[in-house]
Amino acid sequence: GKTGENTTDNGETVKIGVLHSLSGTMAISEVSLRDAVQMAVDEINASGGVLGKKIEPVIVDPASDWDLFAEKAKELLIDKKVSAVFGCWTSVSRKSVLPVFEENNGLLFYPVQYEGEECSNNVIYTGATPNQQLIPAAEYLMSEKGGGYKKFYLLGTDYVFPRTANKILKAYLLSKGVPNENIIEEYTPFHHQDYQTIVSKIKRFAADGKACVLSTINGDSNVPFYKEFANQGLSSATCPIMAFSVAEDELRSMDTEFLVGHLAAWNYFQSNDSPENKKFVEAFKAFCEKKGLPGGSKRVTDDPICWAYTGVYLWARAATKAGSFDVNKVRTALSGLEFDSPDGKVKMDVGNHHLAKPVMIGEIKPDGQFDIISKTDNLVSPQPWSPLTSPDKDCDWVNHKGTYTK
Amino acid sequence: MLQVENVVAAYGQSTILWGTSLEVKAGAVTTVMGRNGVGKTTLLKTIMGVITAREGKVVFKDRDITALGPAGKAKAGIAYVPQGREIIPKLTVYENLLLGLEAAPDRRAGIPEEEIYRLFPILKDFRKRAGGNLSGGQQQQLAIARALVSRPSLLLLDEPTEGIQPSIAQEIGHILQQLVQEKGLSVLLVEQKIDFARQVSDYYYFMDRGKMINHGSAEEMDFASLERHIAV
Amino acid sequence: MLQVALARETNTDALRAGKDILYAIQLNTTTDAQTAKRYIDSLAENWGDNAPVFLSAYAKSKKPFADYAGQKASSLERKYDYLQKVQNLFSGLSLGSILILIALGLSIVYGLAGIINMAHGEFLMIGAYTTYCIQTLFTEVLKVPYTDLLFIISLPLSFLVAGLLGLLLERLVVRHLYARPLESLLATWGVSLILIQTARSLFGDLTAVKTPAFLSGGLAVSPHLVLPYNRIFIIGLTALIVLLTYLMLYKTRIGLQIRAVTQNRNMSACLGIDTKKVAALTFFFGSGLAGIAGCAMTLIGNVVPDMGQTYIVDSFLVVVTGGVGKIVGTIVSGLGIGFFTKILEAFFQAVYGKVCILLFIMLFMQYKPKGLFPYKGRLAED
Amino acid sequence: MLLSVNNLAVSFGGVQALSLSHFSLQPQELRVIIGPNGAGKSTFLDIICGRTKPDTGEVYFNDRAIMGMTEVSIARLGIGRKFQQPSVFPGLTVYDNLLLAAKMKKDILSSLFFKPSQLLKARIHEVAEKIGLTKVLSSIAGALSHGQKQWLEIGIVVLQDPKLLLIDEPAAGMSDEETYKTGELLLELSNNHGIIVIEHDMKFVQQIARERVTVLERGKLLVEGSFNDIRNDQRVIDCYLGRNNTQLENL
Amino acid sequence: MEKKIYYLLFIAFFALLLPAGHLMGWVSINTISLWGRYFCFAIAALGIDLIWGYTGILSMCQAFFFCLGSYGIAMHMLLKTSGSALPEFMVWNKVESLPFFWVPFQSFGLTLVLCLVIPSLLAFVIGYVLFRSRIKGVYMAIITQALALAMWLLFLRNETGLGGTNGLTDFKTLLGLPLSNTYVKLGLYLMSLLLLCVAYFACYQITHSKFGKVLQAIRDSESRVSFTAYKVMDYKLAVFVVAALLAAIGGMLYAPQTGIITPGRMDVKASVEMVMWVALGGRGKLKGAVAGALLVNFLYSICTSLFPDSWLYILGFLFVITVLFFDKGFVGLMDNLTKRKEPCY
Ligand SMILES: Nc1ncnc2c1ncn2[C@@H]1O[C@H](COP(=O)(O)OP(=O)(O)OP(=O)(O)O)[C@@H](O)[C@H]1O
Ligand SMILES: Nc1ncnc2c1ncn2[C@@H]1O[C@H](COP(=O)(O)OP(=O)(O)OP(=O)(O)O)[C@@H](O)[C@H]1O
Ligand SMILES: NC(N)=O
Ligand SMILES: [Mg+2]
Ligand SMILES: [Mg+2]
Repeated sequence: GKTGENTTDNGETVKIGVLHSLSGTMAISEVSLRDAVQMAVDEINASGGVLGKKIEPVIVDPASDWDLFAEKAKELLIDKKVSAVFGCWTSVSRKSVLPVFEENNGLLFYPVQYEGEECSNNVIYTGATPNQQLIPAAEYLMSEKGGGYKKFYLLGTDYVFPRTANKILKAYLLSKGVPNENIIEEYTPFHHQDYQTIVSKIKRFAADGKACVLSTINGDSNVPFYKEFANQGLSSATCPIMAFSVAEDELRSMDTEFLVGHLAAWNYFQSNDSPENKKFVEAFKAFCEKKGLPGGSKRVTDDPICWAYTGVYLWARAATKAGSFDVNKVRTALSGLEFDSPDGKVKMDVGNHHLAKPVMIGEIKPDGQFDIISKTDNLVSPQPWSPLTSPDKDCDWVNHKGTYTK
Repeated sequence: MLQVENVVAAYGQSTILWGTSLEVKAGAVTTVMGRNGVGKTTLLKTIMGVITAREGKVVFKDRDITALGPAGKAKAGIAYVPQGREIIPKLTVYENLLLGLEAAPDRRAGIPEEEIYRLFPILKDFRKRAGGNLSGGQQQQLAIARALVSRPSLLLLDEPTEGIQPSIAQEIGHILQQLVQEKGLSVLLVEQKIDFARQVSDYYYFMDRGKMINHGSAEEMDFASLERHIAV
Repeated sequence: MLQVALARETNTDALRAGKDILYAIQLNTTTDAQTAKRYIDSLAENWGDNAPVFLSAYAKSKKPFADYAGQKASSLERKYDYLQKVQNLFSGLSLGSILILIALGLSIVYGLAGIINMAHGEFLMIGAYTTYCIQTLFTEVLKVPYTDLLFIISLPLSFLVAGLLGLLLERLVVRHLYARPLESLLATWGVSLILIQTARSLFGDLTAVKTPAFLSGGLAVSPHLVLPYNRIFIIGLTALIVLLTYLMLYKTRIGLQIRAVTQNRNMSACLGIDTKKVAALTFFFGSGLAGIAGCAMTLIGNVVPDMGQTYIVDSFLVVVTGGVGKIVGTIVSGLGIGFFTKILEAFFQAVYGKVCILLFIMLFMQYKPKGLFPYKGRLAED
Repeated sequence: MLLSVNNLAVSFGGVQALSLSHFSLQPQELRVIIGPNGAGKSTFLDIICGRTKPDTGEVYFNDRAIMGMTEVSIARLGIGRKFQQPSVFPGLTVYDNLLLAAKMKKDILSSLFFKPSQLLKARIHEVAEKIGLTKVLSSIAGALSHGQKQWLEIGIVVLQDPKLLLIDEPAAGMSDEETYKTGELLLELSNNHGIIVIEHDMKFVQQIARERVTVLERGKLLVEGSFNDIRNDQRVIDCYLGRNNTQLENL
Repeated sequence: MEKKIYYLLFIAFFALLLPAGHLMGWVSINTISLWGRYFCFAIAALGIDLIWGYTGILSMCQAFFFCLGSYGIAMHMLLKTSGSALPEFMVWNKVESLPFFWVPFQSFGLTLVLCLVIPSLLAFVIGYVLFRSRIKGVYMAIITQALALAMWLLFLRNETGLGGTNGLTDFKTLLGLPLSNTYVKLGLYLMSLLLLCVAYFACYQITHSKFGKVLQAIRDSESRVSFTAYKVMDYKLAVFVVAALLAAIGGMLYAPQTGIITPGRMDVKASVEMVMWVALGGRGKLKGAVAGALLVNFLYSICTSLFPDSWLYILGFLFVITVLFFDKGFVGLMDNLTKRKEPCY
């Protein structure tokens, strides 16, 4: 394809693409990310834009249809000639647009935690890698402070993130001496609603009080799962659930009574009470209210929202630093870039296009917020290839050409 | 009782009735005859409101009911026994009869069971069977019985003896005469079998291609010439 | 010390867990054979969560009555298995009730228009959102502290709101399509798109309804078998609704009218039935039932714009397996599918269980191509 | 023997709809079956053509047992059926209705590469002429009046050219004149086909009943005999014809 | 005569004007590929029209057959892309050796054969089972829908070795030609157009033969067809297989042009949508099927970009209004507009 100069600057504005599902099954999660991107854009434009140009977001709706993701990506890159794209939530959608970005040398900012094992020159991963979320969580549960759990029920929605996440978790647990029979892996399809059988299996598994659940259940399956869990008489005291895909936005209007005490691992929580975060949260609420978005001032921020928002700033900083919107130049400028995100200072990795950030564990409170019960002091460096499952591989675009064998 | 004035009716683009007029006298049996496909059934459907007339008027008991729907017409006292019976197939025979009450002037009077079962004894035995499982003739009997349950003042009959055994056909003839004489019922009959028509009719209309081509009272009718006319 | 603590403990769960440990310690420390047997019995009788573990650990030792402990341990396991079966049956019953609740309205509406109402699931969604709105209205606008009464009043209100919207759909769209039943499938599909998007722009993302206190938790038949109240409630609700529907359809005049109109509109009109009214009423009722189902569903799941799609294929299957237009069929097949699904799920993972069910139904249709309770004889023919 | 039937019985919901110990038909015979409503006449035809499965009994067509065969196989052996309620292809034109019915190879490949011969076209027009539908050949069959559909279905069966025609109430909904024409047509066909006709129109029965008439009642054979025997049989009069029947008097 | 002009216009526009426009730089290659994909849908829609529009069998699992074709060709492309190594997703899933059913897809010839044979065979078996027990009407619709659901669930599982939810993606070459090359894309587009025309012509022949009339007769009255000595089952089975085949052909052209195939293409909604194209275009008319598939997909594409927040309303209302007021679909509407209104009397 034609590379390099697929950026336009027709005078006043610079275009970016926003590729989040606004309808279909993923809209539930992705609409908030569109809002976060829009807010960042508005802020940047209000403070004068980038390189003297206003950002013009081109919003399309890939409608949770994976093929449409690819189609829309082509449209944004080829027809709309956008300088960067902010989008995707599920790994499926990212995988489906990946060839398009590579073929057309586009730049995708991907804001959600994911399974790793990927190292594209055309994606900037602002979400967590497994070592920034999964491993610390498991470590915590096995620690004395976390309860010293010995049996693990790995329950997930059946798609690539949970599958890979559990593969890595299992490798980790085995390496820590957890016997194989103390680990159960199970998957349910998207939208699974009936957790009666599974919860009764968990109940039996957890009868001796040493078991916990590591949940990679995504989206609307969570509510029926937690409700059934509580109703069959299980609780965070007998068997805590550590969730990797439940954040404040999902908790916002869940009936939190069932959830109190259960855990989640993320890199950001709204309850993080730094001044910059408070400002961010206020700004987001005000933005939603002003734009008349559903939920208005009751909206909350969470990890993916924070990274979607941060992504836009990272891109703007990099473009400013590079003095150009050219993809190659922006990419180079992104390497090692530091930024004061709502989560505090974060830093782009020099070589692997991922973000170094803190890891936190939170406990669900009755108001749908998290009590941060554990937080790393330093930024955790991203490891796209988990040393547990791919010890020989690593990703580096500065000294190597992407994935290489150590 | 009923006046049909220059009615035009059509199915989609094909017009079937081209300004048909007819009058049904109170307390008499008026019969419409004509070859297959000339529009007899269409005429009855138009009167009943199943098809809306594009032009013309239908007047019933001095009231213009052209625009009234079928349900309204039924409530006004017109009962219809369509060609093809139109039994509600999955309802039992009894339930089918109960439906006759919908348009009855006084629902509480209930179904005149004795009268009905005297006329059509088979319906009594088959009360609990699904209407759709009856034999063709039994269904026809049920359709007539259902119409009678609603105690109409005008009865529209579309080839009522079709598929009915001769003894019952004759019986139906008697009943019609009886109802007309005793209760002042008016009947508009569509019939192709001259024998039956002659047994019951007081007045005749002959129809061809959507128009009445001839009419007259029973006495005036020259059947021999008409038969020739209808035959073509 | 443990004994002292236990004497003061009132929470039965904790008490049992404590006794569990106490007996285990005593069992392992005792040297006397008879005492050991006594503790083994106590352990088994108390049946704490860890009892089987302790017992089988003891069984592996060379101590007196080790075999006996082994027997007790496996008998506990057997009891556990038995309870698990009961739990499975209950799950099946619960899933079956949900399916019936959704399928019932679908079946009635299907009978009327002769079409698959693709928007039926969306009325379920409307019922759920009604419940959510009522909760929000009372707790956040009127600032009434949340009471269980709210949920109870939202049952009839969900029925009403979903029913009225169903009525509107009938009046605006379906009414024009009675002569072309297949097309109404398409129109209702369009309507379902519109309804989902409307819900999305009104309410945004997922929301959930607070479960009333009297329905949270469960009935502890035994410490190892808890039957959630919300599911018991749904089972009861379904039974009630089925009964009322049956009475309405088969014992009242309006029921007779509905059945007549569903089978032959034109003739019903000629008999003096106001078919417009009856059709509207049928739609009202069918959609209303979906609304109630939606309200009930808030007890077990969340409220999302496309929640209607989750169960819709399954409930179509229930309608079809039961034989279109047959209430008994809907009930029997709903329960059947519920039970089978849960029984299979106990052996396979959820998905394979479901695939098995679907293939099983296909095979079943080989023997009963018109469902469990087909109409017999001539009237069944095309 | 074209058709012979032994001990045929079927009941619906406890009611014996048919219980026929014996029935047979010669190759070129036209047999009329009459009987009260619900006597089991249509059920009898339904069984022969494979639409209804009997509880017991055998049916032999050209000495071949046909019970248990599918409708298609029976139709392919040469049995054609006209139903009491007209059954045509409502979505096709009258011409296509007739074309599909015409006797020819009916497997998929032949259908795909079928070209109507002049002979066949002529035959279709000939039949259309006979059934009085020449003018409406190109209209959609669903839009025909009741009587016209009756005619069309007769045309379909005729063009099928089966060895045995089962005709259920052909004269229903036809005028006397047309009924007469139908009769003539059936008589002509009986020169080289076996035919069973069910009818309630006595004038029509008289016209076509050259040989024997069978009377069924409550599923059983009541009498069999010539038209005049039947006409004057007291049992038949009691259960079927009715006394002092004015319509029958002018026969 | 007048009719022929429309066909010519259609072909001239898509076979000449659009590619020429691209070469002149007015039409982006993305647009070309987009239309290429719509043509694939149109081919599948022709099959649906045969089975539903003409024969009256509402099959709600056509998207499954479509995906069978897609997956077949995608497996081949993926194997060619990964060369001697295992496809990437297998590595993630810890699959050590190539599953046996992947092996034949290393050869292009075999792939072509399998892509056509597997869907036909499956359609034959499914059809045989369903038609044998005389399942029809809604029963048919729901059972096929359930079947599609079951297959979808299976394809979603990672254990089945087909990439799970992610499906198959990141193909690089087909027959040694780089898929990212503009001319290869153009070639695929023209190929789709050609096959659409061939499929249209074939369907035209089928529906205008006596075979087609038997199909319509089956739609009207199955029992009458039986009594007229046609084996209804054979005909239904034949048309079901043909429809599956058309869907699979569409699918085979789809995967290389889209660059991804996932189970999302074969969920319950996907099949209903396919039926919807035919309904909106005008069922029982081949032109309708093609027009419906092209138009609806075109609208879907542009509306999701132009009106990301409200396109569902637009499409939803379009469905409802088309159904309510133009019962013969777009084609019926066009006919009404172009034809003079016949006088009523
Ligand atoms: N649904 C319809 N659509 C279009 N045309 C129709 C329809 N029904 C009937 N026709 C046409 O209308 C004409 C009159 O039909 P109608 O049924 O009124 O005739 P009829 O006089 O009752 O005949 P018959 O004695 O055979 O019952 C016929 O030529 C028929 O082809
Ligand atoms: N599926 C069924 N269920 C119950 N009863 C049935 C069924 N089918 C037929 N019957 C009964 O069997 C008897 C025979 O019916 P059949 O249709 O053969 O009568 P017929 O002689 O053709 O009468 P007609 O002259 O009225 O057409 C009737 O009493 C009918 O009600
Ligand atoms: N990457 C995820 N969460 O799908
Ligand atoms: Mg008529
Ligand atoms: Mg009969």
